[in-house]
Amino acid sequence: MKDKTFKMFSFHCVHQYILKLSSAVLICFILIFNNCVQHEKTTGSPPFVISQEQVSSFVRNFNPLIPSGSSRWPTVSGIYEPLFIYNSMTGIYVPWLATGYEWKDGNLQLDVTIRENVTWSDGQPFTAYDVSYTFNLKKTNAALDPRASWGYLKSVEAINDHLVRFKFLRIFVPGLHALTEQSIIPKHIWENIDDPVKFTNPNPVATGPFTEILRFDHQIWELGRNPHYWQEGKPAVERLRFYAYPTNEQATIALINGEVDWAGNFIPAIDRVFVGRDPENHHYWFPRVGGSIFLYVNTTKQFLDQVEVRKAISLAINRELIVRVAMYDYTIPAHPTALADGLAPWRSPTATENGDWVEYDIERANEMLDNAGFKKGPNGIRLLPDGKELFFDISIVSGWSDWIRAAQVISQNLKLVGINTRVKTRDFGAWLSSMQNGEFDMGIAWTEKGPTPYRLYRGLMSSEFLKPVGETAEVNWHRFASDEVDSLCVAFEKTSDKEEIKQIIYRMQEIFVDNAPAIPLFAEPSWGQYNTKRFTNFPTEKNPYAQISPNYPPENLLVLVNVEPK
Amino acid sequence: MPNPILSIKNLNVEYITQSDPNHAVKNVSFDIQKGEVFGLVGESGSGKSTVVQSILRTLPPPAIITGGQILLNGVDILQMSDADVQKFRWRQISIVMQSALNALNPVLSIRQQISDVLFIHKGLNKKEADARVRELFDLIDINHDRLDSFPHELSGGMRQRIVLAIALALMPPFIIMDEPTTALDVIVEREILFKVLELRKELGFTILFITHDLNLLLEFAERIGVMLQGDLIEVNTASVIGQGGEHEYTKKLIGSLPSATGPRRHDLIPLPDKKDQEPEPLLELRDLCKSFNLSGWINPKKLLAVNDVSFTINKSEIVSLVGESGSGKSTVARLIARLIKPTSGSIILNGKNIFESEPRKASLAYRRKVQMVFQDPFGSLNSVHTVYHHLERPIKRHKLMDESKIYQYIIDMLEAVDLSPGIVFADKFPHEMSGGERQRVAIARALSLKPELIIADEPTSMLDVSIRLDILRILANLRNQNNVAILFITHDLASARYLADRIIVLQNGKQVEEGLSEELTGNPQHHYTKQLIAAASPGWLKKNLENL
Amino acid sequence: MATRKNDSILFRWIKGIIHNKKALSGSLLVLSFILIAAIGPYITVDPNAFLDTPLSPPSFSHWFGTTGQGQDVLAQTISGARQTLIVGFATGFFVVLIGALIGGISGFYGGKVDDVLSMIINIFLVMPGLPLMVILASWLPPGPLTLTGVLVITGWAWNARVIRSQMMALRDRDFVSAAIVSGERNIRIILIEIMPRMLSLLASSFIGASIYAIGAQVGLEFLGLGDVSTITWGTNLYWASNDLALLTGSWWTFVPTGICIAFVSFGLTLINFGIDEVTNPRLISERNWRKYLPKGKGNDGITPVIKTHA
Amino acid sequence: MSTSIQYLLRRLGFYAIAAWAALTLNFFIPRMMPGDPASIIFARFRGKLNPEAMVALRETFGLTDEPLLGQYFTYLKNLLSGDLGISIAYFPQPVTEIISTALLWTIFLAGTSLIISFSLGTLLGTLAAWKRGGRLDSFLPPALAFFGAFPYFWLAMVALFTFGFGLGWFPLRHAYGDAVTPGFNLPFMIDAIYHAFLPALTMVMVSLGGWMLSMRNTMITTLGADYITFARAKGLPSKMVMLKYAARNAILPNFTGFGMALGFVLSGALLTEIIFSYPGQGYLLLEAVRAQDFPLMQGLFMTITLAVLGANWLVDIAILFLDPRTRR
Repeated sequence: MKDKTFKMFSFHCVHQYILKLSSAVLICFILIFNNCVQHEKTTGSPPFVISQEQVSSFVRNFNPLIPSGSSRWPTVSGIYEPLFIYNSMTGIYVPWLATGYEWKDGNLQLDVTIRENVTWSDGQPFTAYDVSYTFNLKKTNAALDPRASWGYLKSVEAINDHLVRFKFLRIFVPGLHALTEQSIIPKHIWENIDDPVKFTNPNPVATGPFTEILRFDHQIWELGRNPHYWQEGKPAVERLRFYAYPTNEQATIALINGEVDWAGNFIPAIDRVFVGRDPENHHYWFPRVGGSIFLYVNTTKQFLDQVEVRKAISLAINRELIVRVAMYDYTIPAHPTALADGLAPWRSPTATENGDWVEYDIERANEMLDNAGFKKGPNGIRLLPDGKELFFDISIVSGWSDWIRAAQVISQNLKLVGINTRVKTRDFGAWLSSMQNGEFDMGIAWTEKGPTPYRLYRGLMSSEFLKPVGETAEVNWHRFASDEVDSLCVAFEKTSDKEEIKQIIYRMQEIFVDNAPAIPLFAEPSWGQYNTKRFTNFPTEKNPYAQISPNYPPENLLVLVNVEPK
Repeated sequence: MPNPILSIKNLNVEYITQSDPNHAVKNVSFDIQKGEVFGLVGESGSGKSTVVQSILRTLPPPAIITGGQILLNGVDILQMSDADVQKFRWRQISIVMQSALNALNPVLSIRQQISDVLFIHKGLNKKEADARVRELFDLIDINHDRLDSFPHELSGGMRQRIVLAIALALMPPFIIMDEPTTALDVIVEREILFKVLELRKELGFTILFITHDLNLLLEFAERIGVMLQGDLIEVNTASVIGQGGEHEYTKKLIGSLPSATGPRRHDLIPLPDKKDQEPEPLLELRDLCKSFNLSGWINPKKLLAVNDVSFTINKSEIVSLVGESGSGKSTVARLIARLIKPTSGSIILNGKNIFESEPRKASLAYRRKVQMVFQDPFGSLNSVHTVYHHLERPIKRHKLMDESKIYQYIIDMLEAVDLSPGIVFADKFPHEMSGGERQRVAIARALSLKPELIIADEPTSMLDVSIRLDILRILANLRNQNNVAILFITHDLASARYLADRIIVLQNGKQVEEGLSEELTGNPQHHYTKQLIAAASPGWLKKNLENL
Repeated sequence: MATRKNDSILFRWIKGIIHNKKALSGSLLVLSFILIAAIGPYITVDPNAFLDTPLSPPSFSHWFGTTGQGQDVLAQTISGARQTLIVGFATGFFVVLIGALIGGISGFYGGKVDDVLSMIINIFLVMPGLPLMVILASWLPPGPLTLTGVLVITGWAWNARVIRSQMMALRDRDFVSAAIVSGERNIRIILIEIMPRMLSLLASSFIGASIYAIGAQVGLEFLGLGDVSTITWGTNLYWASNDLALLTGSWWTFVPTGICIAFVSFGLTLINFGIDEVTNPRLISERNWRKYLPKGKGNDGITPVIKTHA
Repeated sequence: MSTSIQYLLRRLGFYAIAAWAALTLNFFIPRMMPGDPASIIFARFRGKLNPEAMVALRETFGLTDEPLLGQYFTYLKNLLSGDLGISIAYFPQPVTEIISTALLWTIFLAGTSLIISFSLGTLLGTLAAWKRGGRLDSFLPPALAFFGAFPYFWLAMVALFTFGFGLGWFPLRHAYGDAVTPGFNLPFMIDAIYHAFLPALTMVMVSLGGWMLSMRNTMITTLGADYITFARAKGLPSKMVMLKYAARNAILPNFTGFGMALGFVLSGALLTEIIFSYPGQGYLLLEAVRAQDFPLMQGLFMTITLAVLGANWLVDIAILFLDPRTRR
């Protein structure tokens, strides 16, 4: 009967009971848990904890061919390996699964020699046939070939176990880069897969240093050494571990708590937050190997279509402040040629000379605009010929905080030279389509990257990608084209001669500096933090055998095989 | 007198309000002898319920008992410790509360609600309790298959009997009945009371009976106390009270009791000034039907509230529609007022079938001709507006006269319904007036449009006996002065008899009898009408008691 | 028209609010913030300007310290109030408006109209708010208008439901029938006769909706779904966590805004408490009643006896 | 009783319609907006894309160019067959796989904290109303209201950083530690509770006040009812009157509220999950939105909606048993 239970406790002081009880419960929880939650027993050498992907939970996918980047981070370079690795610090192609290459037949044919005594993690030998299979698989499944290698390839065939021959439709030397970076998959496994596009490859068979999936949870997974790795005594690390850190904040917490050994995160005030925690072991290195970040101005718009105006705008921008406010001083203002440190060797002296419009000089900017005939109106804003006040949107992807900050600074700067702007944040999809279709005024965005500045300038100035406003342009969103650049590109694609290439690049830079088709803001640093408590031999400024950031495969392979436990 | 079972000595009760406390019961003293039926009569707010609730000490906040004694067999209840109060409740005094629907917990089965008492007070186990519950059901003759039903599944009468059963559960020597039958129809009321008295004869408990209906009390109470605004102004034997008592208020009460039978008293309500002209039909109902969907859209159950009702109201005639709750009389009223649409049938006003001329919505013209006075005078006035607003709106809406005249007109209207000085009342808000005054305002509002027909839906049932008559008088005078026709809807045959020229009796939506009021009350034809009249005429209970 | 308005129900509860401690303090709290929002931006330094070294703790030059970009936190907190409150109250207003409209209509007319409308209401009620909000907010161009829109779309149903039931209750009252009989137009009945009776409900709905709006708004902006280039309380928190405020121990970029939000909503809640008490006379008289009793008495359901009369 | 079955079916019908409406909305909103998931994937390689690759990818993602209405019907068809499509962000994982575990965690976290705060709040509300003007009544409501005034995520963050990061009493992330292996073993369960404690606590903190207040108010109204006076007149002990007669009835309206509030509570839970990087649906949703992952979003939205509707239906059943009046 119900009312018997009532007798159990007197209700006069039940609320006190509740308060006491709850506090008691809380304390108990803390005590119990801190004791009875087992902390992991450490067996053998500690795992090498890497934080690169920021996801809420892991999905078991080790397909190195999938373009959407939804396979786990080390798949492309770590589990699988490419033929060569371009080392952006040294600027040379490190032979990896291949030992060398040779252009033949007037650069219409490329012969690649394949490394011997490399074996797959299941013990099968690795041969040139695996390479040719990989490339031909991309041909049959277009979805696996986003870089469109087969736009210029004619055929790929293995001549013998250790020689692969690439035949080209047209002369296209830069194509080499894409080919070298392709991760190679085992023929004997993949030929039994019916749909390689949807294949998640749960238990990869590969040539890389780490191939054994020791554990896979949604929150954590571990990758073990490849028993048959071709590099003697490498890797020194026994196993890699990955935790699911959904947010940058979470990743950073883990990092500064010393839970993570290697990471490529963006951390504000890193010296205080991270290094300060443990100056002994907490280190970071932000080499500027990436491209430059640009302010794109839509050259189809009145006013912005004038070279002088674009230069004036550039002069009005206080890059120092941007670097400080938006980038926490982790980088430096852009070089006139827009070539970051990674490509520094290519810089042309003359271009550097002429590119004085990347300095910060309000007066000059103002007088240039005056000369260009845009007089200031009553409330300090310059007027178009038809008397309308200048007003432009600076469109940024909502949530990309560093660029939003940069845009805010730019907007404040341009006010000073009588140009009214508004920072307009939009969702990525909307932003991208507006940029690609040339339906924007100004916008901050990235540039093409590559082993040479060729792709950068081609993307900025060649008519190859020039599309009328309203049509989707993959690059050259600002709609600028120069015939001379076009011809230079053709020349570049045909030659493999070092000196000739250099001259071409120099000329491109001069054209860029004269026309200011887009306004470089600052070099894009590559984020890299590491913790030397358990592991050593990370690349550093003193020992730059590779760039530190895990965010630029396949270069991270160089780090993976060289890091050693203490 | 010898050992009273209960004696109350100058009891005082106050209700705490924001302003100064309201002294609800002032120095009330009376004794109740063992085994007698003591009646306490008074209008709403006279403090009678407060007295009985203070006997059980169940007065909810903000009441405080500020003085006196309540001696039960010599023990002062007001001195008892909380624990003792818990014990004496129900074992020695139980209560049958006003509306049984509210007295029973809607989510507990009848069985539980009775057993709880037995568990707590008698410590019975489930089986014993069950046996007892069944006994009680037999006692109030309700079928055992009702044991596990819930209040909402039972009729009003049944519920009231269940409450009675709960009251009897411990066979207490003393039972309080606080308006136990007010919510019930006359005929059911009659059965219940009969049951009570029967049981009393059998079990011999003492009864303290509270009601506002003196008529009823006179039927079976041995002694009666009359309360007025917290004072017990008179305690006397039923017979003395019946003769008009000593206090003039008692006299007024007795005087203001029209009765459905016996010779008509001509002092009560003015008759129509006889100027015999041809009765000229104003409004005519032709086999009007209305049915409501009860529940479920899959296969809706239908309730036929009004079933083929047809009658005529002539110009400046008062017709009364008599029936118990659920007889469909109010539905008829709302149909004529065009508040709801009939399922079938037609309404003819001045020879025009309005459902042809204005099928969707009643026209302004119709609204102006037909006005309505509602049952609850508080509900029918909007508490956020002044009296003036209530009267002004219709006039403006119907553009009866130009602005300048309105104010004076409204004042006159108020005077016409004896709300003088009108200027004062015009600015009052509903909550600043008594029920009677509010009902007058409602009438004035209906009147202000100079309608041809006023539908008065139970205009007096919410009012105290003493002022009911005034309202009836006002209505009668209206007809004489403004020669407006009135459809007077009531459950009380007596007032119908006195006010109306003709009476129409409704039962379950059907018209059972119609006739000139005196003739119909004089010799009813339909047995249902007979019952009604019997229940409404003095001495009916006595008769039955004799043949017990 | 000669009336003593000061004695109408309406004015009596407004008076009540002023006399009610909770409501009064709540109103003061909220009003002070509204004041800040109104005049604040004119008395502080430019919240956008990058003034000082980032994340410097509270000092005389910057009472609340500086943000991760070296902006003045005090200035940002103050100027953040404006849009946040505007969006909050605007949402509150529209939510009540739509709620009153749809709920009122469906309650007043009943029948088929009600079937359809209440179906719609219920659908919006059971639909999980945040996912819908996030999805909507992420595609519409960020900004106050979007926020208001999104919040209204996801928040109106609750009030509509409450108002509907209230309307249904009032609609069957005799004073409405009386108005109909005297030939009033429906619209006028709803506006002049019924709505005044709902005033307390509408007021508390408005307040409730505003509380919800402020909270949800801040939440969305915190997720970066607002326009982070404008300054609001939500974006302040967004930037704070973006600069890892708590991680770097720079609580001052995070706490002031949070406290402000809490105080505003708390103030609003207090007002609602007040409205409750004022519109529920039983509670008032009971409180007075309790004053007469010895401490802790009066809850055992036994009428107290306090002899004051001999 | 057949009538009550009819009632349940009617509710079910309503929920079906509600679900349909929600899903339809969820289908059309994203497609109204500018931008296209394929273009975003391509944006990840900031380089030249060949048309064939584009076409091929679009197909694999099921981003066909067929008219919206056609897509809509295929979408509905697939939903009915339980196929939520392939996630784009997690390509080529089927959405169902990604969601399933996340959903369980969300339900666990939100469910427990909801039940705790509801029952605790109801109990407190009952006591407060019973001892009106008592210490509990005068002190707790404002205090809880104050806590309720803070944004969910704000409290969550403060809690995370003080108790987790600062004091190290509680874990910083995830639903269970690395040491334990998921399954029906004690260590795992303890660990799961340990991890859920802080998030749950913050959620309870914020929502408790609401429940307490609504219970208090309905309770007060109920206490005014005649049947309470009658029950007291019957001389029943206070506790019995309070629980069996008053609380028993007062809880009914709150139950309906409970069902309706689920949506809101879940929203709070999602935000809290994001802060504590709890592997529930909260962060998934955010990811899906950022990557414009239509299928994943639709999946999430559907599961969440269905969860809420299902819970509501359970509430209906509960009420059916608690309140005989609905059984008519």
